Amino acid sequence: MISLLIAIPLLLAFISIIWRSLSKPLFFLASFTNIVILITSWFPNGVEIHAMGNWKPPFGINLVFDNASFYAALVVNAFFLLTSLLPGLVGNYGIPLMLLMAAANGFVLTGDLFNSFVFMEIITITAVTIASKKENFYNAFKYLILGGIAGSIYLLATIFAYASTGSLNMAHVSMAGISSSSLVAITTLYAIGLGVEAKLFPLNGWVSGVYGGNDLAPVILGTSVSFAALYMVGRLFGTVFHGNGAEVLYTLALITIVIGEVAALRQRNLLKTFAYSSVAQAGVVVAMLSKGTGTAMGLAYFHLTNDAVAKFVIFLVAGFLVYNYKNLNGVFKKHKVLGASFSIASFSLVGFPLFAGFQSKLRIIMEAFSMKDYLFPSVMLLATLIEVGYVVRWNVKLWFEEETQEKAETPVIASTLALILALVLITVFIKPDIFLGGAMKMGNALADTKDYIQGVLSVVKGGM
Amino acid sequence: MVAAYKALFNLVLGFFLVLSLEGVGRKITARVQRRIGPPWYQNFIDVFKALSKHPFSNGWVFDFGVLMALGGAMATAMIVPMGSTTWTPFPNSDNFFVIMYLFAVGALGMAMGMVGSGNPWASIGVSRALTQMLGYELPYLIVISSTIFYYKTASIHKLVELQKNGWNLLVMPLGGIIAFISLMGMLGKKPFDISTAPAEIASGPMTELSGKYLGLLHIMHVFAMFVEVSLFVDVFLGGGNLGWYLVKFIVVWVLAVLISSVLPRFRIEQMLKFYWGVPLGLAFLNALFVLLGWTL
Amino acid sequence: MAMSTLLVSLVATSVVMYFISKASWKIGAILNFLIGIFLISYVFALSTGTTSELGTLFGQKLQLIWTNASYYFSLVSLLVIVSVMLFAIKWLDSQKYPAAFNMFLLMMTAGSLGVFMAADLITLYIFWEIAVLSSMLIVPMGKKESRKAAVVYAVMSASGTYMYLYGAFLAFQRYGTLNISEIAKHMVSDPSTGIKATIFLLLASAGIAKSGIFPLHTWLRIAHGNAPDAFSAVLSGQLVKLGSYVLMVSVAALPSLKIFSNIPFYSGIPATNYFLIALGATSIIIGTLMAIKQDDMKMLIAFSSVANGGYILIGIGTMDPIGFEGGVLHVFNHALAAAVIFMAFASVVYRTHTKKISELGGLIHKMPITFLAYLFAIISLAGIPPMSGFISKWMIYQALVRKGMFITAFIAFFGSIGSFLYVFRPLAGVFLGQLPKKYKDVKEVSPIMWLPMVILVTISLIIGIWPFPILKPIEGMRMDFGIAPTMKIADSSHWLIKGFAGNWNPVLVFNLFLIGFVIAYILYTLFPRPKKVDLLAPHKKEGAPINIYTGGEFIYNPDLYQYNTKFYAGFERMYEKHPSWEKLLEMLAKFFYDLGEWVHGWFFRPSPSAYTFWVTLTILIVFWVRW
Amino acid sequence: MTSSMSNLVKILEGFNPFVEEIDEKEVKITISSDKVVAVLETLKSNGYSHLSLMTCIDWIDDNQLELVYILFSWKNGGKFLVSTRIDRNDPKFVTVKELWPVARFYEREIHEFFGVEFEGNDDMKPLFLELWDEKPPLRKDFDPRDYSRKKFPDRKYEKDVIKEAKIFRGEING
Amino acid sequence: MKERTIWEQIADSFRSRSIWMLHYCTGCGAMELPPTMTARFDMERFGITPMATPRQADIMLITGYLNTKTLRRVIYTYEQMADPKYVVGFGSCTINGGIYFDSYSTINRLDYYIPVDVYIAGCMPRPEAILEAFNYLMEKIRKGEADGWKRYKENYDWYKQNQIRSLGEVYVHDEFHE
Repeated sequence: MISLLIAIPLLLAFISIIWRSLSKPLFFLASFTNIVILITSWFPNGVEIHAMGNWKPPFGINLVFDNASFYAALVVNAFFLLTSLLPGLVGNYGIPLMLLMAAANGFVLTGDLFNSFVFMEIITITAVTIASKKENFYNAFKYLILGGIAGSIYLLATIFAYASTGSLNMAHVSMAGISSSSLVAITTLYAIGLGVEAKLFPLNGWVSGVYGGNDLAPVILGTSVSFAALYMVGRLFGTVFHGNGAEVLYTLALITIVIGEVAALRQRNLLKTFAYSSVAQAGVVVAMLSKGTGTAMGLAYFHLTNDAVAKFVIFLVAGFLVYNYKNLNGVFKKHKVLGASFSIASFSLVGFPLFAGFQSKLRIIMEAFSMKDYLFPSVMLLATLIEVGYVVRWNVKLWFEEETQEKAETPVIASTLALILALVLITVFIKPDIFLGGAMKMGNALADTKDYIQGVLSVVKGGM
Repeated sequence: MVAAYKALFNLVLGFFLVLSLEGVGRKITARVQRRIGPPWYQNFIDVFKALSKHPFSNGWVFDFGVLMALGGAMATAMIVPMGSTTWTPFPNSDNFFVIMYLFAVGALGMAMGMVGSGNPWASIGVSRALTQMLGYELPYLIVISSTIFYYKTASIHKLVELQKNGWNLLVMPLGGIIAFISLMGMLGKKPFDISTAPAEIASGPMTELSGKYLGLLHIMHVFAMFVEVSLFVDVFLGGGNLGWYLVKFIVVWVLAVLISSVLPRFRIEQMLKFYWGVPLGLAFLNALFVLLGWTL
Repeated sequence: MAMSTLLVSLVATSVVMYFISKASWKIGAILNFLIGIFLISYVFALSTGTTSELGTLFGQKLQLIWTNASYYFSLVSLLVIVSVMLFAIKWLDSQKYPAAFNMFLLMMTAGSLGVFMAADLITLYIFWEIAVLSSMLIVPMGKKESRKAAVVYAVMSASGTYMYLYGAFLAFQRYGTLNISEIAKHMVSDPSTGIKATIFLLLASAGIAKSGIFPLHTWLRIAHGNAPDAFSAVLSGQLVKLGSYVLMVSVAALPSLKIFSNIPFYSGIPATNYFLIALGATSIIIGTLMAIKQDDMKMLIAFSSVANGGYILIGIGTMDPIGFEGGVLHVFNHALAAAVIFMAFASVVYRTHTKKISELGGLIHKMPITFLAYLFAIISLAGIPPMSGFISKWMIYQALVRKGMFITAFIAFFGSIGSFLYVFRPLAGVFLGQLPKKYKDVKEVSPIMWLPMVILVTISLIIGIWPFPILKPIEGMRMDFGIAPTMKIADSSHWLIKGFAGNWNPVLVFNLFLIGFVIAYILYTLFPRPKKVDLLAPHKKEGAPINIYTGGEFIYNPDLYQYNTKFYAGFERMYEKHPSWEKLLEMLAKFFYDLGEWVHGWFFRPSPSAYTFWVTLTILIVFWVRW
Repeated sequence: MTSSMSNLVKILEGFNPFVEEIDEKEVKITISSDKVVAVLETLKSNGYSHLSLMTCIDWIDDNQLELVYILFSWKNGGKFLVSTRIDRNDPKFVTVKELWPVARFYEREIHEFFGVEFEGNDDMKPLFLELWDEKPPLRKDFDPRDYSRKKFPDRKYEKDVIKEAKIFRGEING
Repeated sequence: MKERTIWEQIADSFRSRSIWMLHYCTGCGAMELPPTMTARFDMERFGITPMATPRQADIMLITGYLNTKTLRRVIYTYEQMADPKYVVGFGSCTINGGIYFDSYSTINRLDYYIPVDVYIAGCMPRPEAILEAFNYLMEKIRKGEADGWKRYKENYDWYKQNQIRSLGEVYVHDEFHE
């Protein structure tokens, strides 16, 4: 069943190569089916293994379906579904999107290190394709180079892990334990390798160019793909390496937060500003993931979910604005619904009360304090301060400056979607359990190494 | 009721005392300059003449400002104790800060009315007068604050009582001198008559005043001077019974006149720099002495 | 209605209000006003000690409690807000975004009330942010500069707020509770001075930022100066008071005298409080000096708000019974005075479309009621009897002299005398003097606009004569916080206010002033009637010269005969080349910008080969560090 | 005439001037009216950059008006008086306000008191006289006494010897 | 002349002892005032003090010739003074034009335009003469005879007509004050 999550989009992608005009509806079909599949198997509350070709773990390739991968897949597919609702945005990129979806699902679900590398490569390549929309070739090329480097480092790390433990299965690697001498190399290389997709400093040079280059890339890369990548960070460093190498992540994350916000502050381009903002948020999430406890990781994913929803709205609106108006002054006077959604999303990003971001940010700070970490909250608050600066500046600019241009046609679906998501953000403030419950389950599942190992190595279920 | 009579007596005495002393002051200045000078009652004549003229009024705020100025000054004059508890009309309200700020009502009224006349000279004069206030009030208030800190009371008649064994001037001579210099500024005596410089800005705030407005404002000025000198006499010279009080009052006045009659006028920045230089520094030194208990 | 229901429904109503106002902003404004009236009655009806629960947030109960402090601060806030709501019914027709204004004003009201009701730090924070956010969205509705103002306001406010948040969580981590009174108990018994002081200062920094105290005061100028005119009244009269409230919470509700009794600094005042007092004193100096030289009347009063925030902080910071009451009462006085002043300015701008003092003049002939309201407001602001402003200043002086804090007293005196200077500048430049020709057809604003000013001024006057009703909740607060609970300052049976050094009787002082005024009036009527000089003659008849002393010249153009540019030139010259804190902060902002530029240039813009270099370098560094 | 001035006079010889030495450092150059501007320009470029005075003289017998420009040099303290005569009945001349902006006011004054028109100078409002309604007052044919009698009535003076004597003795006060 | 009430008599005697003067110094007469004011002659002993503005002043000293341009200002200033007000003409110029009797711009007699209470003859009068004149003026004020201000009100039309005759208009525009 779960392997369908990867298979359906892959299959439909090949079909639509033949009937290209069908790519948009097929993309919708793929994401919709995936969501339906996920809903039918709501929170497994255990570990389900889908061994490919009936190879019993630790041998062969297997898909691991537990609370963590379920929630991650849910979020990932949900954003694909949302994207598929926007035909104007998808354009000719239905096929890469479907491939990306397949790869992202595979990346999330796989229980095998090498397999995850493969999926990561597919992600990179499809993402680069998507990034090259609107002739954004140079930035896509940059992304390709960095993705390639990241992939090779990831592969190197995987090879080391295999050499050290003789297995590629995550559970097995985790159980076998890696000797301390190679552990450093492996964790470091994994940190670096994942760092590109997880937008860690200094590996995030591609972000602004790719996110700022067209309207599709930020919407999907900033939400689904980064969620998938950050899921893998949690999986590897939380589950597999028992928190080893977390300090690398922690340090890089703190630097990332500050650098991201500082870079965002100076940006004059709306898309790029929030691209950097998403860099900073990724830093927050990684820093929290590096704590390694279930609660901390759960809160990190809670924050990431809020951030992804907000970012989806922001990039959707920003993409529309940037490619329809030369001068953005006061455009929201003409697009009130888009404006309201954008404002709500951006305030949620900052963490103002009444919006979802408040819930996650405060919880994260509180959790950090309870772990006697006084540095991270202060860095985060400083970053938030800078964030306030540019978020307010953009809101003021977009709402209140004197407008100059003719009105562009309001995109109805996008407006509705943005508004609904904005309302979701408000609802999450009132009832945080909507996201928090799942995120906490995910965090606990990631932190609970023992269950994972037992689940993978003892239970075999289903098959292809 | 007794309080009301005392307050009335304050007004009457203040009026006659200061107006005659102003005349005496003119006489003294004239003698210093080897002139004969006007008779001592000249200022009565001046005031009544001014009141008898047919004036011009520059709008209601002009009238209102003059009335507010005179009213405020009179109210202050009614509170001020004259040298002893016996001659304190309202022993429960003769707080120093109350007097000081009630006094400001008059100043504000004058400033408002005069600027309301629409004359730029008046505005310049008022701006100078207010700036001047920033100069002389600060050392004065510091000295008075240290006095209050020393005697643990801001009530003027209590301060007078506490000085039975020795004048405050002798307890903190430094403070007394500084207060006297500030008093010169308050009285608008010669080196500090910047706000009304007739040769530069056509007598400043008074530019548009004619007839009874001039007279009423002169009376306000009289009460203001009464309050200022009275406060100095009460706080630093220990008041005394009415006779002694009058003697001290006259001595302080004559001293101020003598100093002023030989000095030219400051420019406004010079005056601020003067007051914020040595007097303010000494006022702080005085406060430090009081804090350390180094009083005579 | 429970307090929590009230707050939640207020926030919800504000959103509804947007759509109502979209249909007709006038109905929205009237509804807003009615809601405001209801809130005032609600505030009067609540009895102290009422508690309410808003829900739970990550396991912490969000509690509301109604105390004397909540009563007092809510009342002051609502007085200001409701007046502005009334004012806005007419004033909004000059605005571009009336619907959004109505919505955010109501939301801000909810936020402020929530802050005053909050029983724990996190509830306070939530409502604080609601108030900040909604007010921050009103600020950019003004003229062009107001956009930048909103950003500066948001950042400055946030910098305080996040420090507060850090402090709150630090307290939570150490004491396991967010409830203010429980934290107070824990802090008294906590032996570690360093952490206590850190928490104290972090909590206070929100108040410092919000009430415009020295290091974070610069937003007041730009935000108050450029916000929509009527909203400046709320900003200065009400929102700034949120800061004073938080300062009061951190100084008095957490009993700083007991907590920091081991670090006395001067005259029984702990070093922490003294630090705050020093900041307050610095604000007074900066606020006063800068206000004196402003040509923009709104910015002038904005700087005056800085100075008055300093007074409040000094008063509260002394923790002396009289000083504390003075500081808290000053909240009321400044709120009313600043609100009236800003509303008067809003009326002026409404009619003349400029806020530069040097372009105005002589409006008294056209807008006498606005003038009178402004006049009485500045009398209160400058602390002159018989308005209420005097009482609080008197109390603060008493406290300072009693404690022997001569330097602080000096600064307080300086601020007080300086306030004469700066409040007089708009009085002379805007309302008095010659009316420029272009404003000859200006009219008085409508009663809906002057009524709130008159009401507030009247309240201020009545409190100035009979302050005991407002002193009662303040004394209650003082008892709550346990500052010399046995001492009695307001003695209403003898009509006295008692200081440590002498008393005074506000009724008597007012009556004396009245008697003086009556005598003056009698004298005035005894003597010949004046001839009227028509100052508007050049406006009424072409070719009629100004009939005032002009040195014998015929002057027909009143614009030339108005002295209001560089009103205090003689004094301003003395500190022309002053160092500017604002510039320093701008430099800091610029530094972050440049840092962003630098980061961007080094890490984000270069070619892929550079990325490879960075990746390699990172790997090397990480390996080097880890091995 | 100092040497530098005589050198300058030599330069000016092309304009055919009538040169008259008044003082050691003061030279008057009389010249026909069409060459004045050229001479003034030459002088200005040779250091005589200060227009000290510009004035007019009414030669009623010759039926001419004489315009005089007094130029001063700050370098050597020399003074040139450039003089020309124009027709009195049709007094017109060109403005020199481009050379010396201050000439605007001299020309206004000359226009006011002599009635000379300066072409190129549009601002010919009265400068000194307020509400003047007669011919230019400094023209020789203007009779001030007559004007004064018409406009400003005089005191009738009757001789009273006895009163004068009393005043002289101090018996009464005049 | 109307009978004065007792109040007016008292007021007049006060007025005579307190003369605040505005000196309109148009001509050479101004030079005679400093010696009159300072130690040698000491004007102040009679209560005569210089004042800065017409609003405050009681008497106006016209110290010398007046041309049409200054006369306008004198009239304007005179009208700004508060009643009762007195005018003192200094020197022969104000009496009959003095040496400027035939000038096209200088008036010949001041009392034709504003009422003059006292003339001081001489070109210029010495300080003694000035003090003598002031004594005389004080006498006149005390007796209520110095009624120039009343005459000006009563015969305003006549004065106005004279002013118009000589000046055209009293109020003029002046480009330097626009």
